[in-house]
Amino acid sequence: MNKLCSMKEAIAASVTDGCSLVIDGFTHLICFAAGHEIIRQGRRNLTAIRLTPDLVYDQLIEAGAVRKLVFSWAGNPGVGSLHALRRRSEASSPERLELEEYSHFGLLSRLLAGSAGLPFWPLNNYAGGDIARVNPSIKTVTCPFTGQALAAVPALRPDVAIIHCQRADAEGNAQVWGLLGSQKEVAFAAKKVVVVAEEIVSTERIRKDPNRTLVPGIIVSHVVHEPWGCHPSFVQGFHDRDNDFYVKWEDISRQPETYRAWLEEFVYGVKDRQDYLARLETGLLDKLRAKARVCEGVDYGY
Amino acid sequence: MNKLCSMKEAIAASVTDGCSLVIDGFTHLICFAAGHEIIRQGRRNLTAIRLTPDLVYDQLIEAGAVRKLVFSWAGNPGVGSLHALRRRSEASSPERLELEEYSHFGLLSRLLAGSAGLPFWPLNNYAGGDIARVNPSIKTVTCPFTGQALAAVPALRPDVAIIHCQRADAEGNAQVWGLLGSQKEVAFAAKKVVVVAEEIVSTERIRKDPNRTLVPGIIVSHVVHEPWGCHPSFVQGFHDRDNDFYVKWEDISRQPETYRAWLEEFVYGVKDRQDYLARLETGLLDKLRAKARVCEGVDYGY
Amino acid sequence: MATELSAVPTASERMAYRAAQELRDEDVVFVGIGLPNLACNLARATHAPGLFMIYESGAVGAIPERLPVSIGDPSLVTDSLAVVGQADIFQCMLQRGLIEVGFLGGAQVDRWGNINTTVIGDYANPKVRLPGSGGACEIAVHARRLLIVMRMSKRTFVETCDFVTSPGHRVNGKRRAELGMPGGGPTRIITDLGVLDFDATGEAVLAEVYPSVTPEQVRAACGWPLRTAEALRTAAEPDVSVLRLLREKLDPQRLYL
Amino acid sequence: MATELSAVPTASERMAYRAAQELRDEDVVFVGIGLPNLACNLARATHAPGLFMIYESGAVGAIPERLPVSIGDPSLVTDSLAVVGQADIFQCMLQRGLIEVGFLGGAQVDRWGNINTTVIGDYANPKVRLPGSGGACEIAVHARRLLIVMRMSKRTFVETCDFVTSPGHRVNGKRRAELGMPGGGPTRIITDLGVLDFDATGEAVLAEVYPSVTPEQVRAACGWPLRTAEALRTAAEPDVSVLRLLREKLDPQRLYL
Repeated sequence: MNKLCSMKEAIAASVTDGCSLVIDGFTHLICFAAGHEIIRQGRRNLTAIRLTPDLVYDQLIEAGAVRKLVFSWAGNPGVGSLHALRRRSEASSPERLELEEYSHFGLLSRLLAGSAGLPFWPLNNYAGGDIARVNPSIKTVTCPFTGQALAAVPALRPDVAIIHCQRADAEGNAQVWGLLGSQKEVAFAAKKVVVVAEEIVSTERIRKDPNRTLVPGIIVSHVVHEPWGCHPSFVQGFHDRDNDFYVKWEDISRQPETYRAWLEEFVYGVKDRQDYLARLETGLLDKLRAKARVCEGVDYGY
Repeated sequence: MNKLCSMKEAIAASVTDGCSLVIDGFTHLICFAAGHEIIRQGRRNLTAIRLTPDLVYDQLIEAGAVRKLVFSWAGNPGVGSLHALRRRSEASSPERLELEEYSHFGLLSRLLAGSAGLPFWPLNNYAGGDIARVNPSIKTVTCPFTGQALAAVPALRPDVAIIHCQRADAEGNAQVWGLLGSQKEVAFAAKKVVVVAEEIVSTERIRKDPNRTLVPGIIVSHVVHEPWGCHPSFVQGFHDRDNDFYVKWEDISRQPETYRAWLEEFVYGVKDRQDYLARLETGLLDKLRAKARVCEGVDYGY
Repeated sequence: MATELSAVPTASERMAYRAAQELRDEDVVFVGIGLPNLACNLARATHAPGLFMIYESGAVGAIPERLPVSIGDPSLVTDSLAVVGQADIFQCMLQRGLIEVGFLGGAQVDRWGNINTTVIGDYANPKVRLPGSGGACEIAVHARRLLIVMRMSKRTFVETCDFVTSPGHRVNGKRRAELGMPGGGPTRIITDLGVLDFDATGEAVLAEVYPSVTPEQVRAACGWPLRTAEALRTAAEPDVSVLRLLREKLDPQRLYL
Repeated sequence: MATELSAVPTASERMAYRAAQELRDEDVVFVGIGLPNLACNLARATHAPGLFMIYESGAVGAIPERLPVSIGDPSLVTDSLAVVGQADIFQCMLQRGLIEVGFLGGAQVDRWGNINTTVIGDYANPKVRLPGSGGACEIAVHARRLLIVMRMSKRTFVETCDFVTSPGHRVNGKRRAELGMPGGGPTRIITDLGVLDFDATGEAVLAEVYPSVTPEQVRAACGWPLRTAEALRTAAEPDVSVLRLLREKLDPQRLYL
């Protein structure tokens, strides 16, 4: 089944007010294009889930789309703070964001349980510290063989997962290489999956290297072709991280005025990703484009 | 660290009388060469573990190497029975093999627990059936969130795992494609890992495609270069399954006399794998050699 | 080697054809080797081209060029949509609830659709040691629709299984819902004589017979007093074009027919 | 751009060098970005060429060509020995007990090596919202040796952490063994003034000071009454060749120095 559609259509069909959502990716493959489209469509009261909410989550928060954040590390990686998040979660804030907080391993375990169809997941963690003390979703389970007490977290089944990949076919069979993060777990845990790809390829091409397929099309509902949809994050084999942007973001986002101005110019003020890309500094994409490091293929013959 | 050695050395250094052992592989990548070397070295009282004990496990049983079998499906896949196993496990047998039996998912879950450093693994299975009734290692765990009763199995930490792969470097970084079976789980669960490879390649070549690495060298103690070490099973991209052998095996193995004669000729009567290969029918290896189906490489540039 | 095509289906052909009729386009099927594989290939070649085949070996969306000789045949890997570890197959596909149809057979089946593939006789001192569960138990627990494909005889359709490897609708007096099993349980037993459906109590009843078979013949081949459904249907049989497809294209070497 | 090389190390250079001395050849290290990454690269370039670096992003055996600007920098992927999902990193590497050395820093540390990276102030109404745990909590629980690298001040070395994100040797009066934590707990706190070791009770004590620093200076920068080890050592400092390596080769853009 051909599931190809525009980002506008995919978001309109899958992200509704009040739903829970993951735009996944671990520094790699973070679909900023999807986040910006959600802001443009004016979604509200989202439960935004991700191990590493970063700039695009902060932009969703600043735009007023998010009611609750479920996370384990929130920052501008390698640079600084998420300022909208901080403004909405410190004692001085008038309108507080609801936070539900784990460590990476704990939140990942919630997604593992969701992806595996189990109601909970055990992990050896949290003994003594304060994370479990302030989060009632972290409980204890006792090993029926050793009597050892372990932490347990409940399955997480997000309403929607948005997974960016290097290539996919029109059915949503998605291939990823480089960092895999928690993309597989997020996709299998979610009730609905939107795949966004740098490249749309034929199903025959996917079938040439089946071990690269991270998300099978049977769990995917929409497929969007959105090259450079991850800028300023990176896509291995396609483009580097725009580190200058991450550094500049610290200044842009520190003051609500400059933050709103940026959103006006680059999110509300553009109609789609092509329009966003056209507003970037001339020559930037060429500068970020990856220098080829192609590996050999392997032999699937018999 | 260079861990290359001969199969003889690897087995002598890692497999001891009474130890627990997995020679893994799911129809694909089953290291018959390792099993034969264990028989030649006269090991006894092994606990042989595998989801799908097949011909080489049956040969270990016939040769008297095995005291206990931990398994979930024992047969000659697509053909028939394992006759040594049957002779040692039916009511009429004088000397009975100890059997510990799961379903695939259950035994895999034991290995998952072992590989993840947890004392147990939960799975939604076994309700009502007889598998859990006859196996005291299958217990129940209650979800601390939903109250749901689930099956639980204890971690399995085999003493030794033997993992065949398409290619590895001298440190044991092993790359596998095609069926992955439970090889990763077995390797991480085991206390000692022997990697056997069709091809030994440079570490630089492993680094060209890091997503293909299934077993990292840091958990590997010995590396053996043994091309065709999996015959009569198959190695994707190298050679097909020798199906005629599997079919013939039914007749060879049905009678203890013909079974012993085969072991004499092809196991006890050869000094190593090269010697075994030399005894195979002329032209067989050429017939089984894979017809190339090489996929494209992917780009790891940035 | 070409012989005149017989218009009379063999028992295997009947079962493969009848099983194929249970498959709908785009069903996600957990495929076993042998007749289930043939039934799936037949469905794909006829009314269900979008049938999605998953093998416990890890091949997802496989389109084998040759009839696989084992569940882990290399032809299942080449050109499949994805190949994943078995942990993903059992956890993320089966336990996660993505499998619509499972296929099982066995040495014994009882009226509740419980299946034995473990031992004949006492577990500790078996007369015959069978291969065991493999993935059968979890398929029986999780598949939304379970098709049982077995030849009928008093030896195989038994009052009580010697061992319940794969649970059906009722085990030791308890219904599967009480036992917390998420899958739907057995939908049908497809045999060489007819087809058994399951009634509201979870008991198998004779629902279809092939044109040349009488209900008495079926009952005589069953080890429990088999009830007959109110409206007994005639089971569909393959026509000559289907037989040609099966014999000449799908299993030309007659591995399973 | 070339300036005369100062032979006096900066605080960051001191800490990177001193941390590198803790690493042994072939140690498996769970590497964080910033100073820990620099310390590892320095160790690899000098006495521990076989240091094995694992990043929580999934890069295993990475040998980045450039200094990574984030823990998931693409340069960590290219030419690494393996790239795996984060589930494998946390389950099969960390929880499985394969990580020898972990590195952590934070906004606050107490005498037991408990670390806070979550909030300053009350959790529900924080004065400052910090990034949170990330992988820190599980690294503190599982690493066999944990190195804490932090600049010292009364604000950061506190009597009691506002929030214990990553447990040390003693949390709320309980020792880590009682709490069932498999890792060894903090081995040392490496600061810009000196190095703290942990005594048999799990309390941090001053064990080393840099040549230009007095024990009084260190105690003045500590929020609890810091005890001094019986034999106070002089902390090793980088010589000119190491400084050249750090400044010209390992962090030429001075991202972290």
